[in-house]
Amino acid sequence: MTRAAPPRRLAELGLSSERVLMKDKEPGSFEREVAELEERLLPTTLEKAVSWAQTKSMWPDTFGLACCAIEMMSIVSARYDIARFGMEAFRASPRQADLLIVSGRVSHKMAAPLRQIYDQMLEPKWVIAMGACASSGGMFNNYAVLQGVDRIVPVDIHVPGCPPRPEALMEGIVRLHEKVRAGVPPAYEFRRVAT
Amino acid sequence: MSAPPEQVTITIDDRSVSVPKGTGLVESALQAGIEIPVFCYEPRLGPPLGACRMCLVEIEGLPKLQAACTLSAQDGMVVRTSATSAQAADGQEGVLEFILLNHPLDCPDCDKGGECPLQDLTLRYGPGTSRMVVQKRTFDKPIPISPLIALDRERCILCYRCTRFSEQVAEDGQLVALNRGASSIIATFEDEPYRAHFSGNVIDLCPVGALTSTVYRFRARPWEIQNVPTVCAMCPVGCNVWATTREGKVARVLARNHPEVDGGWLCDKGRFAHDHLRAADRLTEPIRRIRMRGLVAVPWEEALDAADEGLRAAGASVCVAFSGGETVEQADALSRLVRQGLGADVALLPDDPDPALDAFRAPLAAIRSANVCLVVGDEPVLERAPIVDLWLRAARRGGAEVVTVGPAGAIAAPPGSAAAICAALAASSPPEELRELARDLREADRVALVWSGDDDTGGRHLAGLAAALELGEGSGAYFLPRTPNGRGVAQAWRAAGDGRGIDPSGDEALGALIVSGDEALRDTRVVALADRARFVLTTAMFMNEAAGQSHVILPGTGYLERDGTVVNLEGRSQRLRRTVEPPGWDELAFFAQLARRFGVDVDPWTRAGVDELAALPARSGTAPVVAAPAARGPQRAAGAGGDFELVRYRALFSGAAVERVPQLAFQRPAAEVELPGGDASRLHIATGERVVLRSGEVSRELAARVNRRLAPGVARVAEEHADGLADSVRIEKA
Amino acid sequence: MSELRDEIHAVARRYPARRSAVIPALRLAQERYGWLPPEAFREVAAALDLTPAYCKSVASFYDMFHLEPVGAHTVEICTNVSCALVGAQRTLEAFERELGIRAGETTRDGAVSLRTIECAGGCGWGPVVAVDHRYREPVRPEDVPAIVGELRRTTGGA
Amino acid sequence: MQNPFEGAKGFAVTLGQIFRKPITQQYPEYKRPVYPRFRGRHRLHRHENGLEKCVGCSLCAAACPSDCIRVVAAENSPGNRVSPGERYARIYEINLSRCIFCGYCELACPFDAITLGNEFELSEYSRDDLIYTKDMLLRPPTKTMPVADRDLYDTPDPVWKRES
Repeated sequence: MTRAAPPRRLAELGLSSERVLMKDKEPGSFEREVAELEERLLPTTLEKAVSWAQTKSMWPDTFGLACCAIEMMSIVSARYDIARFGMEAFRASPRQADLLIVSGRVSHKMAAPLRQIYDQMLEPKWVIAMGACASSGGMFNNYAVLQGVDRIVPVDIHVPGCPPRPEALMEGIVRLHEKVRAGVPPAYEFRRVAT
Repeated sequence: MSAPPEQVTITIDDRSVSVPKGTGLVESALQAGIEIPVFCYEPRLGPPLGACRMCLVEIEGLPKLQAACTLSAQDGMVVRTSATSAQAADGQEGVLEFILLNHPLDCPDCDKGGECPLQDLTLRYGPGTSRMVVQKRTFDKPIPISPLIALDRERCILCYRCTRFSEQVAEDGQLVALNRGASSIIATFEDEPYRAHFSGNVIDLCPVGALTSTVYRFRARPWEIQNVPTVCAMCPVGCNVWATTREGKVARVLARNHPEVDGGWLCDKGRFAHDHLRAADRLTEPIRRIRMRGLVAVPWEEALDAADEGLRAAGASVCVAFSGGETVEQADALSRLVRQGLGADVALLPDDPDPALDAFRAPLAAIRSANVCLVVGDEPVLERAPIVDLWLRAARRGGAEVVTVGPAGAIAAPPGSAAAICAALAASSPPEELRELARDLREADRVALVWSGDDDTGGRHLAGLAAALELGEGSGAYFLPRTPNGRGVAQAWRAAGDGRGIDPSGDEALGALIVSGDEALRDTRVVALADRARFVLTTAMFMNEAAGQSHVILPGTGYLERDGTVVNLEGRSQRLRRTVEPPGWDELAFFAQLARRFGVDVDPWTRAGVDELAALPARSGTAPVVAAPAARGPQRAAGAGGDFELVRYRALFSGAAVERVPQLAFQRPAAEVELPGGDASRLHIATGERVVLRSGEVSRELAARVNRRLAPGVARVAEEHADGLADSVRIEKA
Repeated sequence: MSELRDEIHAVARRYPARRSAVIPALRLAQERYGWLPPEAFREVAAALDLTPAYCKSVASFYDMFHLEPVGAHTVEICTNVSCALVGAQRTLEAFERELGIRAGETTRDGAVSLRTIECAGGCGWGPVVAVDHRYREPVRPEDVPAIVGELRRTTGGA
Repeated sequence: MQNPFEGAKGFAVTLGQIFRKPITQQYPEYKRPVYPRFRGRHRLHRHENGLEKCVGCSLCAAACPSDCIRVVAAENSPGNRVSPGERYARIYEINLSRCIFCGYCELACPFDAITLGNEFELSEYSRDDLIYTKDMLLRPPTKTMPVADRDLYDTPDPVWKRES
């Protein structure tokens, strides 16, 4: 069965992050990374079904670190309610979690436990770096804070903001679902941990 | 020393402080911990001017506000600055309002933003808002008064610091204030560029954004840079500088006042030539000559193995050609590799100043307080060590008698006769034209002797003369070496083993030649040696045909990329700090690893603990016995039939670095020959006419320039325009 | 032109420092050129071993040194307080009508240049007008045609 | 024994909720309008004649608490005039992964060249995509957010928002 020509741009696959939607600019760094996985981007119907199912019940791991955790807690409240996406239970143990939302600044002392919890999660697993501090150390550019979670765990989605609104986090979750449905493998498969 | 100066006590803002008599009010306030704001007051420019009126203070007994900068402390004076006197505060606010009247609202555009004294003082002393409603006066801007400096007359607050520098410090008189009163403007003559060796200092002096550097234009803001204290290693003076870096690249070089070495001034080469680090044709990775494929870029490890193998094959027949720009640590690593590792003993040292001169070592600032200054040698001091020329001018302004004896000196002397002059002056009965100078030298209690020429034995002749004159503590003798760290390299070579580096003049094949630095590549002797050497290892910043013949070429580092110490012409060892990362390994790391392969342990890290403002080591050694008077230089026939004695000088603005900075192109020596006034009129040659210089079969056509200070029968040309010409040439109109 | 250099040398000998001889040297140059073109500055600077920029800074300070070409004759009208009170403005307007130029300009044929100056020192005698540096007091508007006619006759200009 | 009616009052409140409309906002479909002065994605503005307002003075970089703005200025030449005056920003980058959206850059800007818009849906798949270059900041955002009606709120819009 010959596959149709792979799609030229990720936007055609339904991913709609701000940078991906800028079609007139040259492909962003994520598109270049994914470019090598061309053959994987056209999922067969079975792969489509599996990835669809995966997005329907991603259970996040409770990993609230700092002020972003307060915003993360509010997405399970009645007003925003991510149960609608099938994520109604914040599992305490990594064994039963699929998604790790790192929300808040990660100090160097907390980096080891974070990595351990990530390793204990079962594949397929995804990571959302919520907030400026998780994505890049934010304004805490100092000796105590890890300058970006992607130094110790491969990150799928970076949600900017300090703290990002609950809707912004949900937008991140929606982008993650689009990515999974498009067949893009989780980060640990094509991204070594950023040195 | 005279008795300690009499102390006077004055009270400033109800704080009494005792200062030596005669110190200015601004300094005494500073000593009392009070800041009196100034714009035009700059002690290094000479007497205070009192142009900007920013330093207004109230003095008891004087009805009106006084300019503190022009007053000196008197006993029992009671001074109130704007902190305690409403009248003074009101006066300062008014002065700032007048200054800001026509000042453009340029702060976001202006390069000085963030480091502008006008911004700071207006914040602390100025009016909150502006009452100016009328249209501000405008000029067209920016006016490039030279490819290096951009002038903005709207921002100028007429503090005259730049014109005072040009007229009273550098004495080139090219930057002047035209017109009168409120319509005064700063300008050069017609539209000629500000062509002088020290033009860059006006940028540092300007308290506003009127004079800004075109090299640094819009490159960075003060909160985006790091300033690294280091030393400029482009000439033997070793001025202390701040290297400003942004994002891993050198953005500008600023003066870092060392009162004994540079007095806070920099020459334009040291200030603006840093951009050669960014040149496009810079070597970034090692290159190796492979038999079939010519020159190929190779990783560092492979270059290390190639060098190891090449040197091992050469055995003991190895020669090292230093360029004098290396740090002491680099020279030490290379010397110990060659002398202890390979057992060879041959080196080409560009400078080998005689240690005898250390008995008369003195800081450069001692020149300013000398009574008589003697300059001998063929090369102009301005081109060889520019800051020394500033010190000599400061001495002349201080009333000293500065006498140049040489082809272009006040007392004419044929080229190459510097040693003979020293001997003659040291003798008991000097020849007729030197008798009066010799008497002044003996009677003066503080003397400065400067040897500015290529002859390495100059140190000994100068030391002989200094011994004959029994120079005391306040005097000093300075030999101007040709290269920035010639002394340090020679000391490192000699410390690595015994036996002096000899010049391998023989023509038998040479096992290996190590050429260190771009300057060595330009030396004709080194190129000749390279032809005879089986293996040539070169470190160079830029690729040129000379480097092309070598087997392994390593990318060299600029002085801003090195960590180490350099020894300047006074013998002061100063610290070079690394401001930006070199493209690859630096020479010290490479030669340390290479030396370890030959069993010599070299520490690749510099351990020098020299502090910020390095001090001059004490005098050492005894003066040599007075050298026998050398025969006077052969009395060359004065330019009888139109043939002249050719004097070459190495222009300051020459060399690989200056050629790669486009803004400095206008300062490079013009293709011209300087002719003495008498001979020029005799041959009917006027300034600007084309003349042909002929010696043997080589002939060159240059423009003529009449220089009335040249001795008869002498023609002077910059070295880069006179290659191939012999020492005596015949000059005719083209 | 070398006599200018010799004249300047002669003048310079009377002064202790060469900088003090700049103003007389500039006056000699102005008499020779009529005004001070760049070559004048270069010659004065060469003769006194200074820089042309320095000489121009001195010349541009003083009102009497002309940095632009001026007419063969100069008419300078004092418009300071005392002369203004006795009608210097009307005299100026009379000159402007007569010569057909405004103050600060030179007639097209380069014959006469008209200029207003500050106090000329003849405050007691009505509007002071310096014609070729010779004072004429008082100059009423009606005397103007005579003066202009006399100037035109001497140069035979338009 | 506790008075049984106490518990009933509590349950009454709970049971009462059944008949109320749920307050859940179906996020992706319904996006709640943001307040007009919400600080979201930055925008660089242009004058009417198309010249950029930003002159590259980098005061915003100085004001930024997390140093996430990089400005490299250059000189306008007659041939290539990008902004009024002598200076323009050759490189203007904001690293949104470090930005805390405090709005200090908007306050510091002397020319009202940069303002914070209302869009906050900026999640990206890779950290480098969060570095917004000048042309990304100059163009209008691709995904726009509904904004609450301005005159519902008495505090007037700051002047730099109205004109830019």
